[in-house]
Amino acid sequence: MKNCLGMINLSENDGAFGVLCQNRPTSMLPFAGRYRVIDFMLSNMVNSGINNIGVFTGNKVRSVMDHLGSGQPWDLDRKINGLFLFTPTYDYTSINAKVGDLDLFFQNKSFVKNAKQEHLFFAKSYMLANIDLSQAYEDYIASGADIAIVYKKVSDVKNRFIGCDKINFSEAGEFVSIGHNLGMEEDFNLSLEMYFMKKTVYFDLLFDSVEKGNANYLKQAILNNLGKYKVHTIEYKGYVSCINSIRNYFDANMAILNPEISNELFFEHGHIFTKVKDEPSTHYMKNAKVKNSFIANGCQIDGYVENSIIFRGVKIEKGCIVRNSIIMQKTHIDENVHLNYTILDKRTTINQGVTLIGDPSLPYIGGKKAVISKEGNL
Amino acid sequence: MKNCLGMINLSENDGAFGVLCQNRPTSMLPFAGRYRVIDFMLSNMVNSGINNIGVFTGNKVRSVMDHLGSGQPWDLDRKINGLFLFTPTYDYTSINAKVGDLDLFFQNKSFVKNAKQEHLFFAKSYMLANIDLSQAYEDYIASGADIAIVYKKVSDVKNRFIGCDKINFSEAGEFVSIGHNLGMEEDFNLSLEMYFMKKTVYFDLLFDSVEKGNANYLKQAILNNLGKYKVHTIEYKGYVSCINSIRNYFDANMAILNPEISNELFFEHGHIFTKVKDEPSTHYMKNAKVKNSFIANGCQIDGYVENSIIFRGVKIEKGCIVRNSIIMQKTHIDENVHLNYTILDKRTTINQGVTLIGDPSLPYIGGKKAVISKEGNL
Amino acid sequence: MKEGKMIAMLLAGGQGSRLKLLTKEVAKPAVPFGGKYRIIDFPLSNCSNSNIFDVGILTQYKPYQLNSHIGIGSAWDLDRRSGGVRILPPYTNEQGGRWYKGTANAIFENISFVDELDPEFVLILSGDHIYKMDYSKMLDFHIAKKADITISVIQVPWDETSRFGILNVDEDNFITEFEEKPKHAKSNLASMGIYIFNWKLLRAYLIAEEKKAESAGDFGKDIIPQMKADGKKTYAYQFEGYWKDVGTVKSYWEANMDLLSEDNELDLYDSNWKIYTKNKHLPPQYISCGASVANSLINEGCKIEGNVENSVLFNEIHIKNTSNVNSTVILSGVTIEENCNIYNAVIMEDVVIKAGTTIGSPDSDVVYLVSKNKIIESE
Amino acid sequence: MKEGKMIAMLLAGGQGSRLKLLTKEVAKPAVPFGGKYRIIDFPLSNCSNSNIFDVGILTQYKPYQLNSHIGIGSAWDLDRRSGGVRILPPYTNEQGGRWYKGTANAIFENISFVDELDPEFVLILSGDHIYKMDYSKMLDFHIAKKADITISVIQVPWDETSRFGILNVDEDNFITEFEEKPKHAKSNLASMGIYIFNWKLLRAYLIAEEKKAESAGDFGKDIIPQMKADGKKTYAYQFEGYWKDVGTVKSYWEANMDLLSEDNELDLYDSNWKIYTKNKHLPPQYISCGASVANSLINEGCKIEGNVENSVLFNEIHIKNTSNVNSTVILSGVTIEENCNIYNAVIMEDVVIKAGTTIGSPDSDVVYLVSKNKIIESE
Repeated sequence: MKNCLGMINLSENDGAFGVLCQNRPTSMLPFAGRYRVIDFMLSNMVNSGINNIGVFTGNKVRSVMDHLGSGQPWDLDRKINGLFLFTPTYDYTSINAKVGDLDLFFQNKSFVKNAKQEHLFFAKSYMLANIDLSQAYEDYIASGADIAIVYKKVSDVKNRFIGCDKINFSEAGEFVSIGHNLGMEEDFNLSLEMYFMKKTVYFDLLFDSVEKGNANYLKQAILNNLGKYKVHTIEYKGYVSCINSIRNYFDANMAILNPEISNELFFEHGHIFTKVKDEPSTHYMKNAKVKNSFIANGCQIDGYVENSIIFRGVKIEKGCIVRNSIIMQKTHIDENVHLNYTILDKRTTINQGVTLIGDPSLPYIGGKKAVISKEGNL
Repeated sequence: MKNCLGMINLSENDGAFGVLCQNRPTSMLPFAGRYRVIDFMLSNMVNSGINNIGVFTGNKVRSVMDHLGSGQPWDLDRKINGLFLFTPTYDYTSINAKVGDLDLFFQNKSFVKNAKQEHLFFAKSYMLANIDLSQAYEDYIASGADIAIVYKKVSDVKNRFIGCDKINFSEAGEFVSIGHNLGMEEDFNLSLEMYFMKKTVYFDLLFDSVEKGNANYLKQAILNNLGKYKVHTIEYKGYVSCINSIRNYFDANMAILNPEISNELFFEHGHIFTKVKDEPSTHYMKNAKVKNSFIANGCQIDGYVENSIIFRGVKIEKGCIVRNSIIMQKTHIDENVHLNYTILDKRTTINQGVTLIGDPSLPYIGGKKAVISKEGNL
Repeated sequence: MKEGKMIAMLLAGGQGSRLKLLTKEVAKPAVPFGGKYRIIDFPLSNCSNSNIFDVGILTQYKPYQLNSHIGIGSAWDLDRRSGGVRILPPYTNEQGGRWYKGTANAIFENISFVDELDPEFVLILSGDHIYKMDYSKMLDFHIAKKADITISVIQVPWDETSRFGILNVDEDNFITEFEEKPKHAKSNLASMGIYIFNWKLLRAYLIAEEKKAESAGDFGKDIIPQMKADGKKTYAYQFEGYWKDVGTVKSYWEANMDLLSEDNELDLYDSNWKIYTKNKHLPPQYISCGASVANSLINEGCKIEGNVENSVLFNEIHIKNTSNVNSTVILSGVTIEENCNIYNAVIMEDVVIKAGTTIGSPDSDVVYLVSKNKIIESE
Repeated sequence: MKEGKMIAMLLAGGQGSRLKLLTKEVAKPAVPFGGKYRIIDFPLSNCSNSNIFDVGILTQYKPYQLNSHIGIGSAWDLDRRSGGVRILPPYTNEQGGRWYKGTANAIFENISFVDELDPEFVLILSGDHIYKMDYSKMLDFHIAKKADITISVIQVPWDETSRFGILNVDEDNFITEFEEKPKHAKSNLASMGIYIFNWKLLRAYLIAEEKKAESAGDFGKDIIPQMKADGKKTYAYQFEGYWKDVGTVKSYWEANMDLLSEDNELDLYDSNWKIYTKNKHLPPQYISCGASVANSLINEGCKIEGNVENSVLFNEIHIKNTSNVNSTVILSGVTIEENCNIYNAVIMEDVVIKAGTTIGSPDSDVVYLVSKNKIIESE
């Protein structure tokens, strides 16, 4: 896929995540004990042979730069090609509101123009999967289409994937439109918001939309020009989870306790790479009792842990009971704490004897660096 | 100097540079055939043993990120310490105008807080020198002062260094204040805007100023608190050039044609590092005649060149006369062109037979990627 | 010569044959240790943490795994534009091939490498020991004493002095005498094989030593005694802390078991002195509903369905239902099928233990080294 | 085995003794060329430009400069998290040290390196030639022909065929016959010493060859004739373009002079096929008021005050007032004092030519190799 340029747009709507996304975009949410959401799409690209990738950050730049750096964990710190970050530019002289991704793409058009690749692959980070993009790419190339959209048939999903894009086909099976899922249908075709596109088509769409002013988003531009281009659809049959609400984020984490799902997510089409933290082994101490949990390195566990996801460097002292929870990096849980349906962000401290209980529909959330003790929040 | 953190603030006033700074800050101005202005301060720091450096970018982020990347040319692409870029954050909810550097430092205070270094060194990029900072640092440490300011005695400089800071001493030789040079004096003490400071003092100044709201700039905060701290001054005796106007920029480039100055700037206290371009040898062709010029690699020269600075990958065809000019990277000068007192930005094309003549007080400037031909600007 | 600059030369060529099958395919410094490390990670991380960023690694015996482990040194932040980590194997010149004859000869053969880095001091390390040490403090000592050589020493139990090179020192830590494996030692300060030399001086001695036909080209046997004889100032730097030479299978097993005591001296959880190693990019470990794990170290990619106690498990190990693992070190990629009982073992990489296997017993202190084809009892 | 993946193994152990003093301190691949490169930069840059990112470099003779030049491979973008460039020197195992006996034996000794990278194809390169070549096109040819071996060939002048290994091919480029330095060649297609093998097949042949007591362990003498004898499909890939083996001082000088013709075939200014090399971080060159420079290549850090014509100058060269340099190659760090006249010379690194010296003459075509201590006339 060295003839394909990767484009990841991180300006996702993170309003639904409350304090978890106060200083980070959705793409930087910690996931599965040691990853960030974006690691999956970046690793998919790298594992499939895409080695020139532009990441278009939203406003929360600091968190993105800290994690991605020069791209070393993904082997993207290169002289030729590699990883390029594009931060928003602020222009107080323009009367047009800056909404959507098209403006950001337009501001940085020289990146695509100067790239040697002739095809583009666009993706968001919040559709989390371990997907073999090279197969999809071959399918797209073989189809001879101008644009290809990757989708997945989902069934029995009433009230899930709310707000996601859906792909509508005619009765003859031809692609008709992209709609908005309101959760009315049991089964539908979920757009993974991954598009392949010829570079020439991309520039046609981009310049046409900027001149006409009739689209803020790339997918809008595609829809406006459906008649002009040959659009191909590619079905993905693997596992995908969609991180667009706290509920979905919690469920997506818990899903990896299913060995079939974790096998697919972590091994199926190559490893998932992330920033290295150099944590030592996890130490299960004398009083440790752990059941059905996913535990990262560098932890020291002396309590009871069940159905939980424990990130790197967490300390759980004796007498603790941690169930159905997500405990992020470097959190310290002191003796005799009881947690159930709780999400604790990085570097949280829970002092002795505290009890925190949430509900699967909305877990209790402790913000980054919070200190919680029985006498109240210090 | 591993106990000293480097802080480079790039939010310099670049209004005086016109089209040269349309998309780049002062710190990214090309200099001396292959460098950018910032390369000097970064190399000074690295050569003196500072290996943890924060660069606070202004709004023109893209140009800074392209050049600095992960810091590889300065050996700053490290796991521990290294190079960190801080871009401005936009906060539409605050009623206070964001002016000066203090706000940027405050937004990113955790960088300094988490750093293991106990001392800070602040610098701007536009005071260009090859300076042994470790000697100044030792002087600062030995003095036991809270703050140390580096200055240089300049003489015979009426109407030069306009707008720069000057250091005023009492008759007893004690540091009194920092003022603004209007060019009235023949000799004065030029502040190089380089400060050493204890980390504890930095946080005192920062928090005090934010709470009182009485300073936008770090140097303002220092002045407001002069009574509270022991301030030491360190005299620098080497060569410095100050890049704060087109005139000064032009003169600073021309100054390197003096072998004494170029020896000091490029070799005195270590090499100056910059981004590598992998250009081949410069080819002087059959008709080449070159006098008193500084010429980078990768050029192909078949014309007459005198008193000029030629950047990497420039092509000068036969019949050309190039005098007293600065020709930046990848510019192509076609046959029979005549240039005098001209600055051509990167990737400019000058077509056959064009004549461009400026004046030493204000050279002719060709903007980036401009195409100039006899029939008018294409 | 750059003032105050110190580089490290790490001798990593030894086979370590008493480690038996553990060093059949790799040199001793490449032997895995402590759940995720290789032995050489300790001196390399010490260098990086001590702000020594130029490290020459002298290899000779089966260097392939070691090369592949070290790569360009990025794990230890030693991938530098200039300097950084550099593997130094033997090479040929016009006179033919020249294998390293001894520790000092290996440095002699790489004089041009050291000269290019142009240090004032050279730190000689071996890749065989487990310890955390701030070499910059040893250098401070060396400079303060105006020493020509400083040798790092550690107190060993008196009944073990006969296994070590023993140094007798005066109250100023000036070395008065060397004794190689003495029967009746006068001191219990053992040399740790860590030396700081002033490079100019060492350089001259290396060249002089090379000219002697009978020389073994060894620091301990040749260079240091000669310097001492010439009246050069030799000091002992007393190190305190955990230090272990994992010379045999049993001591290797013991050193791993040491890590399970909650306040062990090595303290791998100290974030101010991290031990770095090559990263494998594996997902977290999974402990199943039916598993029990206590007093053990476990690493990424493991899947534990059985019972694990007092054990050290490396990466990607699968312990199936109803199996018991006790007081055992398991290297990466091992599968232990159902219904096994394992006590006091060291199981080598990628071994599959068939269902129903029993190794060792809770009542014996024999340690078993388990490879793909055979099981060896410890000495 | 990863489908379609090709790695390169670059043989860089040769001394190149006909280059005399130029290879006294370095192996031939490390000899400087073309103003800023070393010979090995050409195959390494070709690899990087051909999207081959795994390169094993087999060293043996005086590898120090080569190691230091290659470093971690960042100049060629070959510093990769996994794979990338790896220097492969000889090593010892339980049976003792094993120097590389021949080209194929060197690959045999590193089978485990190749196995870990797990390629489908292996490209064998030598570090001795100056050329630009897209190896991925050769691989396309190899795959299209379903070949077992593909050998890259170039047309040489008919009167030089006796110096080369000549391949006779049919109209499909199938190789019908090999002739080593034939007196009366039937073809003028010379082997460039560049081979693509299917790794599985090559692996089997390397192991089989190693068992033969009489084998020289050489591709040209042993492996390829044996494969051919066994009926394996061997094809010739015809390369067109500049290709030069700089075997002698004179041909070295000529190859440098070739670069001065404005439309030379090597075209180092092509930004789509850059030749990368280690960067020195030097300032631009300075041409003084009194200097004249024509038809020459000059590099960073030079200071030219005299007259330079038809010459190739490396880095940091100082040509003083009133000196004339003509048709000369000057390596880095040389100073030519006042009043010298130099014709047809190759001046080695860091030489200082004293004021008033004359070397060569405009009327002779003898080439002089100038080192610190002596001047040698070319063959």
